[in-house]
Amino acid sequence: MSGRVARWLVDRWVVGVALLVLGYLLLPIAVVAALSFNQPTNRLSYDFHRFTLDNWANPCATRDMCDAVVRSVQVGFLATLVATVLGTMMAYALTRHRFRGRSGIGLLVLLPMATPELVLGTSLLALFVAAGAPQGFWTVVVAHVMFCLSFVVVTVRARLAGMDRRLEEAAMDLYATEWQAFRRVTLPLLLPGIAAAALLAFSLSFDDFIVTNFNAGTTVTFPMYVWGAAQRGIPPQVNVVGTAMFALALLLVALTSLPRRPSRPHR
Amino acid sequence: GVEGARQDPQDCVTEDRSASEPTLAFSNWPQYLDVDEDDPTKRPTLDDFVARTGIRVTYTEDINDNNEFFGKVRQQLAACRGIDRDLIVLTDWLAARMIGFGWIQQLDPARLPNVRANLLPQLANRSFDPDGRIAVPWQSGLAGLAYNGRVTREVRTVDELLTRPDLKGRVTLLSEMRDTMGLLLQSAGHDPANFTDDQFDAALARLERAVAAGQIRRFTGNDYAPELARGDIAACLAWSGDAIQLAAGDERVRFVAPEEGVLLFSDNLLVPKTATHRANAERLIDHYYDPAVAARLAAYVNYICPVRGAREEMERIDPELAANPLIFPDDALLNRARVFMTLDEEQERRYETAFQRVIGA
Amino acid sequence: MPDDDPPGGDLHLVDLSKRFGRVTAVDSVSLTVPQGSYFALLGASGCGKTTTLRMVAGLERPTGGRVLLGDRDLTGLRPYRRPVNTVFQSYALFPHLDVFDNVAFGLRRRGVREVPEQVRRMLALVQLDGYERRRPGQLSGGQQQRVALARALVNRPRVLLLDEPLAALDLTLRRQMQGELKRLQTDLGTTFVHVTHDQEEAMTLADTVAVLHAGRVEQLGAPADLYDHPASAFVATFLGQCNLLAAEAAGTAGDEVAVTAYGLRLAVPADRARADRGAVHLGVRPEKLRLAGTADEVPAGHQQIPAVVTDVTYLGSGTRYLLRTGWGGELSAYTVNDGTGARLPVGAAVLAHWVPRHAFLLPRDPVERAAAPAGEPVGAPG
Amino acid sequence: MPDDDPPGGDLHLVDLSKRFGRVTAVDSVSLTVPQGSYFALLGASGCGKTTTLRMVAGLERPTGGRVLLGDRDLTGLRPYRRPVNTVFQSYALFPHLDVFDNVAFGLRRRGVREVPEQVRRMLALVQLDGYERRRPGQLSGGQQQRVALARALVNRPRVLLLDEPLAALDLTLRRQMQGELKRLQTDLGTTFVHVTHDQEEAMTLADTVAVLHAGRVEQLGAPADLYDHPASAFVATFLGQCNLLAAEAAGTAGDEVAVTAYGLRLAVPADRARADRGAVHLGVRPEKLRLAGTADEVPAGHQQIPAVVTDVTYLGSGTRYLLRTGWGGELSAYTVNDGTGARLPVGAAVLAHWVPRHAFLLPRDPVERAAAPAGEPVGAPG
Amino acid sequence: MPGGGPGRRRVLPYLLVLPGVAWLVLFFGLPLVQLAAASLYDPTGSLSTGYVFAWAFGNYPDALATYWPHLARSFGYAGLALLLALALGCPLAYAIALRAGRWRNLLLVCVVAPMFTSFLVRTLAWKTILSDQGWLVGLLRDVHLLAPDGRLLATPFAVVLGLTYNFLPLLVLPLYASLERLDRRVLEAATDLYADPLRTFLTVTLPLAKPGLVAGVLLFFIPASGDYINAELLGSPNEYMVGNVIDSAFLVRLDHPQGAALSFLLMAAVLGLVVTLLRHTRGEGSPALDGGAR
Ligand SMILES: Nc1ncnc2c1ncn2[C@@H]1O[C@H](COP(=O)(O)OP(=O)(O)OP(=O)(O)O)[C@@H](O)[C@H]1O
Ligand SMILES: Nc1ncnc2c1ncn2[C@@H]1O[C@H](COP(=O)(O)OP(=O)(O)OP(=O)(O)O)[C@@H](O)[C@H]1O
Ligand SMILES: [Mg+2]
Ligand SMILES: [Mg+2]
Repeated sequence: MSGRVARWLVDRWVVGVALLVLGYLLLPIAVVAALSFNQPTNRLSYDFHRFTLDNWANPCATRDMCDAVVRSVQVGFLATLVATVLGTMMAYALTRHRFRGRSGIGLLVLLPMATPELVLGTSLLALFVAAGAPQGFWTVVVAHVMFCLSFVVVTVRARLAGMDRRLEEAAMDLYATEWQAFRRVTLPLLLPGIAAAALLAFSLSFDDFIVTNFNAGTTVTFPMYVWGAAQRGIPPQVNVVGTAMFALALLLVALTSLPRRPSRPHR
Repeated sequence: GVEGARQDPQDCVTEDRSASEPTLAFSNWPQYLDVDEDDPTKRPTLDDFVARTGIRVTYTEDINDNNEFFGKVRQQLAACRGIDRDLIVLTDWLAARMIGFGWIQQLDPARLPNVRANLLPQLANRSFDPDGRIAVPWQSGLAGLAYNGRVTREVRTVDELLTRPDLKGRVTLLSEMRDTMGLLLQSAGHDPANFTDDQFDAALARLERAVAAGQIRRFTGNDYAPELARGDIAACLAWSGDAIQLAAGDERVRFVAPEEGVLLFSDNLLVPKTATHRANAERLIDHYYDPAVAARLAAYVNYICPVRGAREEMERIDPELAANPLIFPDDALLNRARVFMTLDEEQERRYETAFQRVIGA
Repeated sequence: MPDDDPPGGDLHLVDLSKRFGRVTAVDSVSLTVPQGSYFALLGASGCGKTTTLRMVAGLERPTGGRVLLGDRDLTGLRPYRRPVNTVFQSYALFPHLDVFDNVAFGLRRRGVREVPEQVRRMLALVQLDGYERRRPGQLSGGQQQRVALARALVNRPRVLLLDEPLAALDLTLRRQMQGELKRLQTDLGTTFVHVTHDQEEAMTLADTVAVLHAGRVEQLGAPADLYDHPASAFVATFLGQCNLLAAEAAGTAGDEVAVTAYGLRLAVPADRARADRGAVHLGVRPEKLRLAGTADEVPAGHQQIPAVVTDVTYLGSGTRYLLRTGWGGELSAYTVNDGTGARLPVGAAVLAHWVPRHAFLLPRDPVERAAAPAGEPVGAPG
Repeated sequence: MPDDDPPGGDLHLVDLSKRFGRVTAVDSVSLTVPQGSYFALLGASGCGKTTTLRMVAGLERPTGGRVLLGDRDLTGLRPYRRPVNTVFQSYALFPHLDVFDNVAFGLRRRGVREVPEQVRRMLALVQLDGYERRRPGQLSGGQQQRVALARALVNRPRVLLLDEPLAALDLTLRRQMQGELKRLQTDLGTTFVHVTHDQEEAMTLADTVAVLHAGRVEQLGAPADLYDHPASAFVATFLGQCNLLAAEAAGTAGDEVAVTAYGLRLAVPADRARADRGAVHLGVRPEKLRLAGTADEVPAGHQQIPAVVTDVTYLGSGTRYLLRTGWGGELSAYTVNDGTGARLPVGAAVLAHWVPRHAFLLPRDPVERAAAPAGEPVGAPG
Repeated sequence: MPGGGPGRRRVLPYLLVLPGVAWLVLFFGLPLVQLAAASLYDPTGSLSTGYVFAWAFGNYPDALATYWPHLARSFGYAGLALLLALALGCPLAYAIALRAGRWRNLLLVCVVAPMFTSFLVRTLAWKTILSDQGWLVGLLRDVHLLAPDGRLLATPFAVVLGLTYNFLPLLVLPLYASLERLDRRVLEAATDLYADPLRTFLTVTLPLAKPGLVAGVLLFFIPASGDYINAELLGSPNEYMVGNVIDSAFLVRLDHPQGAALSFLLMAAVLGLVVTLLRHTRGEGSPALDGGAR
């Protein structure tokens, strides 16, 4: 019996390693989840003291926090949408077309990632101030789109590169215009890549502090709230939100993907 | 190039619309305002103010760090653009810098009777605001030592932090240059309110040796607190308000005001030049200088209350806190306390650059 | 959209060429496919068949030359503007769509009504009813190819390009699909251009066959012409097996050409000679070669070569013999297993003989350039 | 690694089954492939050939049953531990490697020396010298398939699995590769399991052929046995074309079985009958069917059916006739174009006749389940 | 792309890239030009007196002379973290793309969802986990992997670990996206040709997933090398990276010319590495610069 288990593991050592890595990724979340049930001794302690459900009972106990969460979700949503659409378009053009300035644009897309966030934040702020644009929700969205764009382009491009072009040819042979071929064939096949990019964009946006902080005016996003709160100890409700967001994402995906068709065929 | 950030008061005049708009945008540090223990969505003293004056207050806890906040608003203020805030709370040195830049409005003493009456004398006549017309202390605090009695024996002096072998790698200092250097200067017998370059350099050299020797684990902001509570840090430089909170959780965590002296700082209420509700702000400031209101606030935030008469009020709310010298310091302690010297821009850059180099950046 | 197009017309390829870097895949091919005809492009692997087709479909930009449909120049047109559909050699099915949606794809793009009916009918035709909801990944190779076929056919294009559409099908199904293709082509009057390397398929289906060799058209004509009277050694060997003897022709005498091969004097009717002087190939197809035990059995007027049986292969409907001639050459003979005549054993000495009319003469380059060396059997009887 | 393995042995499939969800692709197949033999798996598209092969290669986990090589149970073994190589139906070439590195892949994994020599030799064999540095994307379909072949063969495995390895090749090349495969197999003594839907290929190459139908083995035997004496209507029609007449058998009388079909009384030798009573199929292959203009021309002792020529197809080496019988059935006859006998015109009334020994009897299910309806010609002469 | 080009086709790519490029030029390019100017200001300027544009190229060598150790450390730590992330991320992406079956999406979200829990909260959670008093350090001390007074926090180890942790999803996602579309038949062919899973992975899977791998490496390495929060929270002053210096130059020391110069030095170094990397992978469909356009 144990021999079989051992063999199974040897056969699937990748899966084993992957699970360990996943554990590594989720370990802090476990801590956060545990702390969400914590009744802290005082406002400065992050350590587990006593179990309580109060934090979950009143997740919005701390004024502003839930506003901040809602605002972050809104920003994340908008920024993801815009960045994913623009980024996918760019990635498509960059992979499927040859045109002047292509490699220049390819480089331009990489640059924001190579720029320290602080620099992005302050220099963008300078622009907004010079243009007289009031900082707030929309400047945050603009900033987020800007830095998410690069991530989307790189991710989508990676999937597009090397995608079987014969399929697009077949589509065009079957009367699909370039747009229809994209819409009906490329896009569905690209979807996992786009979804990955969107997920990435959303989480980057949702988690961004530095760029946001400079361009938010008096708008407070969730990370800004957390940074502020952390100065004087993290309220357990922050852990509740963190845990809840995580659980919500899992739940959504579980609901949408479980009743689907069985595993992919071999061909 | 860019022009200087200093504003000429004549160039940037903002009309006060308080009369027509009963609103006020108030930005403060997190957990720097009392919250109802039973209903955390209520802020009793602020709610009282709203009820009493009818002024709608938009209260935002979006100031986490003086430097960061300065970076966030400096371009707007230099360009005489609004920052959507009528009242902000900043630490002395930053208040001084902003006042120096001409970014802060003068207040009308006539509209601040409580302030005139109740401001602690030690906090009047500060160098950056000799007339007390521009920056009103919100809370004050002391920078001193703290240690966790669970993991180390008593620590009494800054010197021990820098040299005691059993503390090696378990000491943190503050990344706020004035606090760390001020305490170091005091421990060397100098006056942080009045020191020379040589004295500063000598103190810094001592710090550098300690860093090089691995004695110092990190330079921190407020985040030393959980680590101290946990015992990862055995001893550190700390702020008095935190220490009270920590002691409430574990009484073996102690705050020490070293014999050589402690550093007194204040966070000040300021009305930015571009704020449009100065009069409303003045009413709020005056509200918090009512001793009864101040006592309720102090009971929550546990910093030094700058309001005379609040102690008496506090005795009614919580006699134990009223007796706490870290909230209502006695004269002996206050006499040991110094405010760090106001630096001009040149000095500030020199000291800050030297200090940052030592702390790693 | 094809429905708005002027009616088709003949498909003309004019000087069509394609180079990939230094590789010339198609080398100035000119040919005309009459409207409504069934045209086959036959050629060895890598000779440029797929590339030619792709240029007609608009999937490859020609390096030179033009593609015309009737009077209309298609050369610069985008694929979806061409009234042309393709069955791809590699299927190129949409992996994210099921069988039904794959087949419906073209119809939907054109906004055709009655999509389900047409798709169902087409799937029934390729014997895939019941597979509507499977994804390509869940089909066998042959099933995938049938989906590809259905996907193109359902659009009833002016010109249908088929790139080895039946290669992955078993013979039964291939036969059946061949019948269906032919029927559809006749019914619809659509021009079919069918790429294949299977000369039997080409000959069964096509009105006209073009034999491609190294990017050029080697011969073009009706199947029987190509088989009976090939223009080159390549065509002779590529279309079915052929015995080619290196020979020297001495010119026409009367209505015969006299040739000498390996010391044997032989004659070929003049109307079956594409060369009558110098180095030639004398060709006889294996099924035209009969085997006799003794000289008595050889009918008068037949030409003959003595040989020894070296190999016998039973092929079900027939038997293939390999023979070794006196000069060390190899000949191939094929007899049908019609129940008459016993099988000859390996080692038997025989006389291979044929009617002079069944031989033909081809010019022979002094330096051989045919696909296979002369004197060796290549290809098989259809 | 294969080199450390104990020597091969016969390959046994024991009750091997594979279900995909509700689809049973392979249904408890048991067969033995003798060591060193050339074995062909023949079957229609979708009958489970590829799936069977994949289970032998270890790429698919059987739902039931076992795979043994000699005494060794391979069932649970990972593919790279099996001394088995595969030529994939879809080529599955490594797109990121050039031709040389594709072929060298297996050798390098095993740390073999002299990689370049072996690869070069193999590439020469499949006529791809000079293509070493091309990527798969720059090759034609047939060229890709040859690379796949070379990539597997170069490893000289104990068992080589070939999944329609020649399907994309033109006839000339296919012949040649068939020859090479057979030679290699004989030289190396490797067991070859060759999946194909081309029964001529199976019959040419294989020592033993297994006919698969709907996931089950329908018949297994030497090619000639299968062709001459099929066990079922399916095998009869799948291996070459066959005329099947629905008939009633009345039992054995002497060494003959008397049958009645459409009012005609016919006889079949008893040793050629797999059923002698009740509903049967009488089978005659097209090439065994001869056509006579008048009854005088029919030799004595032949069986005969009157019919009319409805279609004539010229196939190069032969001619195929479609005939309509009096009762509306269709017959197919094939004559070789050996130069004797004129071609019959469409509409000619003929007598189709055959030697009784050339017919055979098969049991017939009251409800037909053969792939094609009886009385219709299916398949083609090999 | 097949087919001929009427005008519409030639403008199409430009139409497609236009919005994105405009966005980048406006909200990134323009500020960047401003920043470039700032890096050439006369360094003796100050906030109150203003800065004079002076072509002060000297800012660059000055900044480099003082802070090269920080730059080196940035690349050192980011490089180490990258190696670690590759070792962890490759199996993870592989397992999710090819082994997870119907669990795929769920696992994918498990990789990304930690980012929904704020960065700071997670890093603070790491502080709890790595605490000198925590079970992990206790365990390591017990098994003598760590000296009795040894610690994990405030060491380079903690910084690299934090960097790895925080940016790992950025590496995994594109890698996953490109592994997911791999043709499994090709992988099967490799196992059939005696490549065990590891060899298959190294010789076939990884080269075929190269576009994703390159993208992942970029997405990971670029932000990691500019990061300063991990060093600040998990490290000690001896671990500070160039990001910390830039932070301090802009926010604390108010030395904007130096901050800008350091930013450009960082960007230049990162881009130099990136271009080298892409050069190496070009011709095999590297996604970032050359695209897959064949
Ligand atoms: N993209 C390419 N780059 C370089 N050479 C190519 C490319 N595509 C095809 N070729 C070469 O062009 C020649 C013709 O290829 P093509 O695909 O047209 O052959 P084919 O006649 O269809 O062969 P098959 O019957 O094997 O499919 C071949 O030698 C092939 O190697
Ligand atoms: N992954 C799968 N999921 C569901 N059904 C499958 C799957 N793979 C194969 N099948 C089905 O199993 C049957 C056998 O498939 P297989 O590929 O073995 O056929 P084959 O004999 O190789 O056919 P061909 O000659 O067309 O390649 C087919 O009906 C096919 O549709
Ligand atoms: Mg081809
Ligand atoms: Mg198959």
